Amino acid sequence: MNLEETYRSLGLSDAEYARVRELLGRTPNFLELSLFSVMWSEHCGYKNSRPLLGRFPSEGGRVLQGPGENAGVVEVGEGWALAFKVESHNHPSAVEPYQGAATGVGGIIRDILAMGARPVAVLDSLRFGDPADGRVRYLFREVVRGIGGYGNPVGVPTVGGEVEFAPAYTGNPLVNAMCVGLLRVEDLMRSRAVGVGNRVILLGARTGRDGIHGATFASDELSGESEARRPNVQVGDPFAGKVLIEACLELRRRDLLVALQDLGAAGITSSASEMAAKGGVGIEIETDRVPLREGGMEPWEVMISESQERMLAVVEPERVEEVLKVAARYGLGAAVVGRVADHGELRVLCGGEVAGSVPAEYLADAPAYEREVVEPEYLKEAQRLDVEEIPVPGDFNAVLLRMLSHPNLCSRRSVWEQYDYQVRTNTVVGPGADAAVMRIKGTKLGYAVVTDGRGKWCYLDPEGGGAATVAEAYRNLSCVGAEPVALTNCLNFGSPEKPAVYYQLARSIEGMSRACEALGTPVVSGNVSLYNETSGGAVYPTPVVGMVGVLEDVSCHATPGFGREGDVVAVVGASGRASLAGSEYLEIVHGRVAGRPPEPDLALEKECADRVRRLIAEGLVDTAHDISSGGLAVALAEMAIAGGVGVEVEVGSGRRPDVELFGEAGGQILIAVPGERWDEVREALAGVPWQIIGRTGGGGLKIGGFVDLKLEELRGAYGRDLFAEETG
Amino acid sequence: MKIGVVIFPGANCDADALYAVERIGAEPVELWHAEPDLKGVDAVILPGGFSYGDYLRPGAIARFSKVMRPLEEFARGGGPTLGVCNGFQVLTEARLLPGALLQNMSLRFVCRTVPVRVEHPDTPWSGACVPGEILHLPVAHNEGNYFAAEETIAQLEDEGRVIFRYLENPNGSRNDIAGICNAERNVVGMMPHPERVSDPLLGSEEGLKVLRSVLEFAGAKVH
Amino acid sequence: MSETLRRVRVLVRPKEGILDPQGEAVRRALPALGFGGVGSVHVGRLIELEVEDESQVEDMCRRLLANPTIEEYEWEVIG
Amino acid sequence: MSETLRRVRVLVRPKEGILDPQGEAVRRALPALGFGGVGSVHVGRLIELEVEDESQVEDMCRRLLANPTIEEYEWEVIG
Ligand SMILES: Nc1ncnc2c1ncn2[C@@H]1O[C@H](COP(=O)(O)OP(=O)(O)O)[C@@H](O)[C@H]1O
Ligand SMILES: [Mg+2]
Repeated sequence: MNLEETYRSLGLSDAEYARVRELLGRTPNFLELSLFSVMWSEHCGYKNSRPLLGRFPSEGGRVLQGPGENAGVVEVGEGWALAFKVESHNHPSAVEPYQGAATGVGGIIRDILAMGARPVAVLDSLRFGDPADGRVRYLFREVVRGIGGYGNPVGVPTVGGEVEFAPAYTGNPLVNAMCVGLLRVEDLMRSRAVGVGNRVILLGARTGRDGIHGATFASDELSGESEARRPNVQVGDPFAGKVLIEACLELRRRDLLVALQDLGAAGITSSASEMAAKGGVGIEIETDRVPLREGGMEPWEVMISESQERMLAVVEPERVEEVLKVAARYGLGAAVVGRVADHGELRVLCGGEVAGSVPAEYLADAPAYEREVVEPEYLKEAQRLDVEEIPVPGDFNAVLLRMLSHPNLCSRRSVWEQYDYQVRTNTVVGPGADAAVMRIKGTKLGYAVVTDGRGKWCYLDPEGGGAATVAEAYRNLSCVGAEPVALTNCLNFGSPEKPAVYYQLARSIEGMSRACEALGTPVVSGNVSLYNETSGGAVYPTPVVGMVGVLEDVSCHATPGFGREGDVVAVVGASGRASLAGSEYLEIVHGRVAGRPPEPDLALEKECADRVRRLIAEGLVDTAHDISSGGLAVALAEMAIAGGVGVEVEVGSGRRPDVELFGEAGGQILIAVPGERWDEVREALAGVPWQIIGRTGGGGLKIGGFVDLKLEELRGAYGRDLFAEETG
Repeated sequence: MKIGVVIFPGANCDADALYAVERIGAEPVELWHAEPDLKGVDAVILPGGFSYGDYLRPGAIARFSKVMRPLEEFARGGGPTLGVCNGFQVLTEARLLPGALLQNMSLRFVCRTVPVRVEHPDTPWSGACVPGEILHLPVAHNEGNYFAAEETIAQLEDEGRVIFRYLENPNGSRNDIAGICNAERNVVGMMPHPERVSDPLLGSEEGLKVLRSVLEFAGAKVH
Repeated sequence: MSETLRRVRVLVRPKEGILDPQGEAVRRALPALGFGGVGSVHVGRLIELEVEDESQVEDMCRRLLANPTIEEYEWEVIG
Repeated sequence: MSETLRRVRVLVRPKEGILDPQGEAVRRALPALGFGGVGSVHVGRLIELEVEDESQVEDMCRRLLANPTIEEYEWEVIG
């Protein structure tokens, strides 16, 4: 292979190769070329998204660490802080779903660990094609098994997430995992390498040939060729991951580390060059000191291997022995593989010879591409919806049951029961509620976490959908009584080289950013996954938001289930905005994905959510649930099923009953309040729109003259096992 | 009273067990797997988790840990010993309890709170309960399906050694067995996690009854 | 040293009469994939290792690699 | 009918170069149990089944019994 074929096969463009030559002032050797190819891949280099990401607001009173580190960090109070980030493992999961999902969880956990935090919660945000398809069912089943298969042994509870199905994800599922870590503010670690002469220690598993060029792979469209790349597949070792967590936390506790960094995509290359670039120093790696799993590995393979369960630490020379001792006690591999140098280069040594050397900052500074943002053709057409053409159903009972049993609306219990959501005994509200609520032992403090994504809405209106995604996360946290603080995000999109996709990306970021500003929740970390395409086209543009909120007194929280008979049931938020555009009802019952979903009224949204949150924090409200996918009727059914108490409500705006029952708008929250507390609640709601719609009680769900169903009927439809083999 | 909690590599409910021990007012003592020393504890808990990743078979490797030698002595000498989940699996692998825990019938990991009936309060780990009392305890396991030969099951039943029984069997275990004891009744293994229901904030503290039993047991022995 | 190592293959399977949910699941999955005429299916473990001293293998199997309560094993030197 | 059934043994193991966490964990545990002199250890699956038509087995392995992405397999008729 000549040089030209070589850099192309490594995924570098002609222009990028020219840039490498220009930066170095010489021709790179194969090893150096490999370093550039992995670091300048979309996955590591954010070539197409970097200029857009700058739009996100990233500052706020509680932010201790914004984007640019392994995870964002916010302050909770009493000296506690939370580190969190979401990351995608879409491509690996499409090829090998169990291991792809498992290693996705492992990878994000180590990002949190790198901040000096103990990983305390995992959430998973998943998208698949139509579950009627056998291959989709296989992917779904194995991804869920993989998430549990890693998260359960490693002892981090999986407390939340989402699953949605749409044909747009058929060949390219989305597997995003979020991890939250808890730490003392003073224990915050960063990944800056400093101190010339300090040692670089590789902790954890031995290095093998797995995942060679995984970063490049993640930056490609999925094709038949992906199959041929299978040797890339990495296998997770949760046992090694668990040991790594405990050992790193002990090293942190004993203050033995100068800096810590996980090894993710592009392995040692990425970690070492980022650590060096951040510290303005150089790092030398001696590949023959790296413990290997298989013989005959070339230096370039050692440098870019993506073997799992490894971390890189910078340690002062006089502490090295102590670090090795701690590692040994845990049975954890540890080897001094290099040192911090003053030359500013990532230098690879093998057999005492320099095998390659390039300035670390060049590696960390991939070229960035900005493109024109042009509204795509499809949008106008997709947004067209003449509601008059949609027939009003006759039997609303049947419609509601059909919706409740639809894979997109039915209970997720069959998924989350496969996850250990309780280990570490801090889960106050587990999966199944609007957000998970966790406590911080030894304090009254708590925090809540949620992930949300609205791919369909972002497809129909990228900017409005982006804003709605952030607003929904904000609302979900408010519904459990948490004050939303900050968010992380994973931008799952198709190929940015396609103008329609680039438009979706740019406008979604704009919408999300506007919502972040209006709601006061900065973006502190995130991840971008592009090229989510198959021959069938791109996935829905799916920005996934992971938001974190704080509860001053965790015992004052709310859950969705109706807990008592006779409670006043009220809707807080603007009425009359619900629409069939982009609704689940329109798709499930009428088979259409169309219309322009209502744009969130962010100021009102915030006001309403904040009021409800305060009512919960004051102990006046303990039952709340937002009206989301499926509209009012589905939300009420969920509250009745969750609490085992029925409800009777009236609707009477005079609008079409299907719009009233199943229309979606966002911005509305259902609360249930004991009669004797209602006056106090009403006073506290002064100034925001609200409306009493009925009372809890009875053995089922009654909505005006339209719906009359028993709890058993609701449960029967809603409680389906998503993994049961379909018959017919 | 000092209660030791064994920390195997890969255990993940060790901190929860230590916390629950604190909640009942006993002194928690960490017992590191690589040290053959029980540090003078009065009772031992083998906590849940995935010791050695559950590789090969759950508990298969852990039972050879250095700490197991003194622990086996302690257990054979009548010391109150409780294995929860993976701890139960370790105890069966170590032959301190009969039978084995097979993969769940559903072939799925299951995390769920289930009603469990306390069949016999005459062990150090059930004495604070009344016979027939129903506790709501979470299970979280992939291999909790209790199995033993017919004769062994019959013997366990005859000798009143089925201590905890599921009212809603989550894993297919024989005779709905959730927990058993040895012939001397001092060693108990159970799949449900009493240490997880240890605080009203988490929904209930019913599980502490199981652990408090050992305090009563020790008290009773002193008198 | 590798000359002195012998390769050993250990097969571990559920004992006769022991529930084998994995085997059962495979048996049930096969017809849906178009594979008819399948009788019993059993799933066990395969362990391949290199040992210096093959006289240790029997003991390893009994103590670690198989659980005699539920499993039976056989082993052979394969190289 | 059972006369027409053939017994087949399938061995499934992690592909060369693919991490084998189980094998690795066993390898590391053995010395502490008093078993020295052990080289590599690999853990895989053993599947034994009865089939009417052995020409289906290859396909069964590829589609269900093994995960060809990360595993290799071999099979033989044993009875
Ligand atoms: N969509 C996004 N929003 C905000 N920050 C982002 C986003 N995508 C990536 N980042 C930030 O860019 C940095 C590099 O991300 P990534 O390569 O995923 O990190 P790591 O290598 O630690 O996994 C991180 O600090 C991450 O938080
Ligand atoms: Mg990182």
